Amino acid sequence: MAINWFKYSAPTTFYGLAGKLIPWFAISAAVLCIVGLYIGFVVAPADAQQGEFYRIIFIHVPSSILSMFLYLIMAAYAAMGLIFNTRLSSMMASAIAPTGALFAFISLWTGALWGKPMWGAWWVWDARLTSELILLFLYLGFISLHASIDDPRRADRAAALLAIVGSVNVPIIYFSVQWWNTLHQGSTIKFTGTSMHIAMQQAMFTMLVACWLYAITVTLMRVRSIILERERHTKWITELAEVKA
Amino acid sequence: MSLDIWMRENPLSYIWIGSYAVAFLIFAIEIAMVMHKRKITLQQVRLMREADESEQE
Amino acid sequence: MNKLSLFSLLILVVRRDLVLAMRRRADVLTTLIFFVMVVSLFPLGVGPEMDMLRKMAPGVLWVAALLASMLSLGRLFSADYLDGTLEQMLLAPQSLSVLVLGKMISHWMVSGLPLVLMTPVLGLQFDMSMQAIAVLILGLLLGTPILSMVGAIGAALTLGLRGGGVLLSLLVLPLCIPVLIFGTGAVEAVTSGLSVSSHLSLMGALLVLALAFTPWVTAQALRISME
Amino acid sequence: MNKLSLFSLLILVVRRDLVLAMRRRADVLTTLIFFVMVVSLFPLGVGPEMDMLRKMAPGVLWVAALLASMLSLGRLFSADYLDGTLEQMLLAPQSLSVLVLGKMISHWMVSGLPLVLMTPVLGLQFDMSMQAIAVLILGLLLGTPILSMVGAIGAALTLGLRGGGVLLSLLVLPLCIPVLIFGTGAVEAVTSGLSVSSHLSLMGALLVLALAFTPWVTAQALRISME
Amino acid sequence: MLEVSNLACSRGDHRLFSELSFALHPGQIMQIQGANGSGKTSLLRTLCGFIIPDDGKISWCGENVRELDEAYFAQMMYLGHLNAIKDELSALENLRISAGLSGTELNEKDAIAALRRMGLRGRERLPTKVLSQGQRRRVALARLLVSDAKLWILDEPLAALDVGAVALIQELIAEHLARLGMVIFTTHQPLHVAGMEMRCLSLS
Amino acid sequence: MLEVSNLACSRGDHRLFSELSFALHPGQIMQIQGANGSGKTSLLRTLCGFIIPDDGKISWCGENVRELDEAYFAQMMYLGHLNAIKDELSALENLRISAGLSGTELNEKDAIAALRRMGLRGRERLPTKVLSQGQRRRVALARLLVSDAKLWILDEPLAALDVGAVALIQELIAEHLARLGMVIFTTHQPLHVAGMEMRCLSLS
Ligand code: HEM
Ligand SMILES: Nc1ncnc2c1ncn2[C@@H]1O[C@H](COP(=O)(O)OP(=O)(O)OP(=O)(O)O)[C@@H](O)[C@H]1O
Ligand SMILES: Nc1ncnc2c1ncn2[C@@H]1O[C@H](COP(=O)(O)OP(=O)(O)OP(=O)(O)O)[C@@H](O)[C@H]1O
Ligand SMILES: [Mg+2]
Ligand SMILES: [Mg+2]
Repeated sequence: MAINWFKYSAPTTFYGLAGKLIPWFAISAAVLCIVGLYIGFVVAPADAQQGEFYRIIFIHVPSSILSMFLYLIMAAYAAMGLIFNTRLSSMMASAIAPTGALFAFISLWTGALWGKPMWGAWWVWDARLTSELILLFLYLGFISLHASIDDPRRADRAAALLAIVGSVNVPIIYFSVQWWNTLHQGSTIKFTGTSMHIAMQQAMFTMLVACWLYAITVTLMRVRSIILERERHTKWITELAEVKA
Repeated sequence: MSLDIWMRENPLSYIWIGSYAVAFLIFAIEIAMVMHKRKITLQQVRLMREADESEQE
Repeated sequence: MNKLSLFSLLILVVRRDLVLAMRRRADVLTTLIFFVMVVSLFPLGVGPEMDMLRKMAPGVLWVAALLASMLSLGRLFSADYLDGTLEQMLLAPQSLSVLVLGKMISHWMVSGLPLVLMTPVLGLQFDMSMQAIAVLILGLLLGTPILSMVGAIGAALTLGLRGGGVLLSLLVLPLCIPVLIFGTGAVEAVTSGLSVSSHLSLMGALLVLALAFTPWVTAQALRISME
Repeated sequence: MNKLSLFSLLILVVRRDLVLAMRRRADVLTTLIFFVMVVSLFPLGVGPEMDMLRKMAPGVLWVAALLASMLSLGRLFSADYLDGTLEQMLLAPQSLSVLVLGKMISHWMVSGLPLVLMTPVLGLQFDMSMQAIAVLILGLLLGTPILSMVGAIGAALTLGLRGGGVLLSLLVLPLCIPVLIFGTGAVEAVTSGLSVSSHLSLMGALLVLALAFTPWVTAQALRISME
Repeated sequence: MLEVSNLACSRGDHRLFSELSFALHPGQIMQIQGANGSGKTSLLRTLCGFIIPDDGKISWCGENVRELDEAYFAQMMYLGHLNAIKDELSALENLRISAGLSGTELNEKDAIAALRRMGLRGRERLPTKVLSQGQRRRVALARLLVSDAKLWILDEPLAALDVGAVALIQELIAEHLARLGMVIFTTHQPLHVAGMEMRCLSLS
Repeated sequence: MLEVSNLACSRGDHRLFSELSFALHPGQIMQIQGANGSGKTSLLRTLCGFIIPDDGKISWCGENVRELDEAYFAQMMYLGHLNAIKDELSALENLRISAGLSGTELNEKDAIAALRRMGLRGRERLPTKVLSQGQRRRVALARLLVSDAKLWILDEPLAALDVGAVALIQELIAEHLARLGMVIFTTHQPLHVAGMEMRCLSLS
């Protein structure tokens, strides 16, 4: 019975809890975002070398960081789902994946826009950019595999195995790409924010937190839909207020 | 080429439109998709419930 | 029960294949992502020097498009073959060529068109000029349907053979070389300031030829394969 | 009726797969010919300048090898899956990992090894130096088994899915990028007079890692896919 | 109507049958019998034109079927070992599309009625992938209900069907014969059609 | 020996069966009955461990099969819808290799004897690709002759077999039961085993 409780009621309680938490996360994300953008665009001064262009940093860096962390979190949830057979963890993993992929995409997009004025090219095959691109591919692989399998349980387990293999590979990929690039050319592309202005740091940090909160909000919203969909046969779902309405 | 010139002259607009507008558009689309998904799922669940009820009768 | 006209039969087949593709959206995406990925592998293998990459770009993009449509060709008839639908199609009381043409069209819409739409972004990754990208896209627009149609012949011939995928590429790639040459030639012409119209009109002629003959040839190939 | 030891089981599986491959000699050849053909397409797409071709050569050869083994991976388990043999393998009273390892080994012998043997000829086509060719071959010898083994995981995960081939590449290619980088890196090191031992020893380490873990992971993936 | 004269067919090195002649007239039914491997499937596929016979002639209304081609196809229907249904489509979509491919437009109501008659009530809109072996066979057999072909060629139509479904198929065949249709089939299970003389052709 | 208690299984959204309990002892045979789609195949695949049940326990000699794993596999044999034979290999090679995979070495003489008993005399060395539907099924069933598994799990073993082959299978099953083996199977055709009480489990 104890196992049953663990297995079946975790999504039950989580569904309600998530519903209550979502507005709070959403509001704080919005507020922090406005504050961060205000500091970034109004308070922080222009950079000595890059002029105004550096202001892309406030969205670029948070999304880069998030795309990487979200992969790890996704893989961890997926592994939990695979090993302990907890359904909620697998659902969380598949809820995180699209958000992670979108952040990777934003990072690539903003980076490309930044590259144009800085390097005169939309894209260079720099180690960091390349590994971000590969990260996007890994996300897409996870999502595609999950989408191509119809049986949700098999999909969860297969995608989880892929995510684990991927996360073992991520460090290998990261170092190999870095090494690949430096072997060819010197560090023509090095941006070091050595003496960052304090307001810049504040803005970036605020935006980072805002992005975290946004990611949490969206993930929770998505996971609620997934719970609804997968558990639609259970009794508790049919007794939910929003279903009865 | 004209993009280059425009970019140099209006760096702030370039940043706003290029990065932030796109990023927020993506966020908005993602939120819209998630809400749409929830609506559809709820609809399906309701349909299923009604089907079950009519079966029992 | 009304009889169907040839045209509405064509529409039926195209619609059916598109619906099937939509049910399996992953298929469509994977071809596209394969394309993107193969293109991105080259810089990793060759090195990041922009000059060299820019020169390679049209070749790499065309070869990748060729490979991507080749791979997706394996699916053109094989699913229908395995579940017996193809048998039924051969027994259909209408022209088999029309059914085949329908399948070719939907195959192109699902696997060729997305590649064309993706090309500008990849072109930028290789630092190509806007003009070159435009010509590349035009070339791909004319060329990818040819790949789908010529490939269909190969797909029909290799039906049901194990290892069909590779065998298919083997049969079809040589036939597609002219397309590759004209396509990359057009881009090179524009980057060196020459006129591209001759390359593109040759490609157009190839397209018309393919439209006229490949459906019938493929239908014959299918009859042979089903014996 | 004697019980079989683990080692003789491994031999049995390898022998079986090799016999099957020999009965279907076309399969072996087609992988190889695909490799040759992709490599030969590049000069057509990129143009005939020898300097550039020489520089591109290791990258092109490696990418082509990657693609060729990726394509042949689709066949690794799919035939056994479709005819029900895989079901019986999962019910075998021995370690599934051993069976899987056997299949990986024979896959490499059938699809990896021929590529390696073919490389010198293609290297000469691109005017590579003897030294560079030697390093390229060494790299491929170490690298292609890794591709077979890592690819087997993807093959197991995509088992029975439609459009498996392209999906498989999507899953596996990113994971194989380090192999590509070290392999081409070694050749470039030798052409610029640096030592290659670090690249090759890293690749050796990857091979050992793959040997240790992938059979087990693949076995798990197969169990998941057969549910 | 369907006349076969002096037919000979071999697979590989092996002569399956030769000098086979028979005629099938409207309202008649014929069962092909024979042990495993005696060539039943090969005979049916020859009648469909998939296999080119070594010798002999198959004619439909007096004309050779190889010349008639599409006119012959319009009047016959073949159901083989394979079900010819798409896993991703629902039973309903499958039925409508396969009717379309054989040249007739089928509206949704008729299609649903046919599926219900085959015992698939409630599963019309499920993807056929999730159906069991027997249910998928029923979807394939539903095509018999919506086609106006005169000649039915059925290869082991009863495989995987339960008792209820077998009775249904017998009923369908009886109706078809009453409409002056023709049926030629193979099966290893007994099949009885009420009030009809069953002709048997034994291959050995 | 094989005990099933409170088993519940669902495919997709659909609960196939629940609270299913039975035990099978040496020398016993059980037929799973049920209409198309009632879950017979799913039950057999659950017994093999391919499908993880929603609830309940399957035990062999008192121990849960999920823990026994390979020790359980060594004592059982499953024959499903698919024949598990390779088109390119001959019947003989197929049989020897599948015996090898299930852990026993089979010499050529025994293998040929088994195939002959299955009525494949003269076809032992042909690639199975050229065999008919029923002949391929016979090659698959030949494995029953060369295995020493105690528990046979057979999913529609009679499909595509002619009368002679059905009689042979009945004989094989009778012999197996006499050796104190166990059999659990599904079929839509009648199967009679001489002098044995046939237990039936009906799914609905
Ligand atoms: C498409 C192009 C780009 C991509 C994919 C990309 C990717 C990334 C990634 C993944 C990070 C996080 C790295 C880490 O935390 O260690 C990052 C950080 C950063 N990127 Fe980019 N980037 C791109 C273009 C640019 C450009 C053009 C610049 C400026 C010239 C730039 C400046 C930075 C800075 C300043 C950071 C933060 C530094 C740090 O925290 O270490 N990026 N980028
Ligand atoms: N993966 C799946 N997803 C959803 N439903 C499924 C799945 N697999 C099977 N089913 C459903 O489960 C039911 C039982 O299928 P099963 O194959 O066990 O039936 P069966 O008793 O063997 O029938 P038959 O006699 O026709 O072979 C069917 O109604 C089928 O529609
Ligand atoms: N391509 C082929 N090459 C060689 N021999 C073949 C080929 N196809 C079939 N055969 C042989 O032809 C014979 C007849 O096969 P067919 O499938 O027609 O038998 P069947 O009567 O339908 O048997 P079943 O009842 O088992 O389905 C078999 O003995 C088979 O071995
Ligand atoms: Mg037959
Ligand atoms: Mg069944």
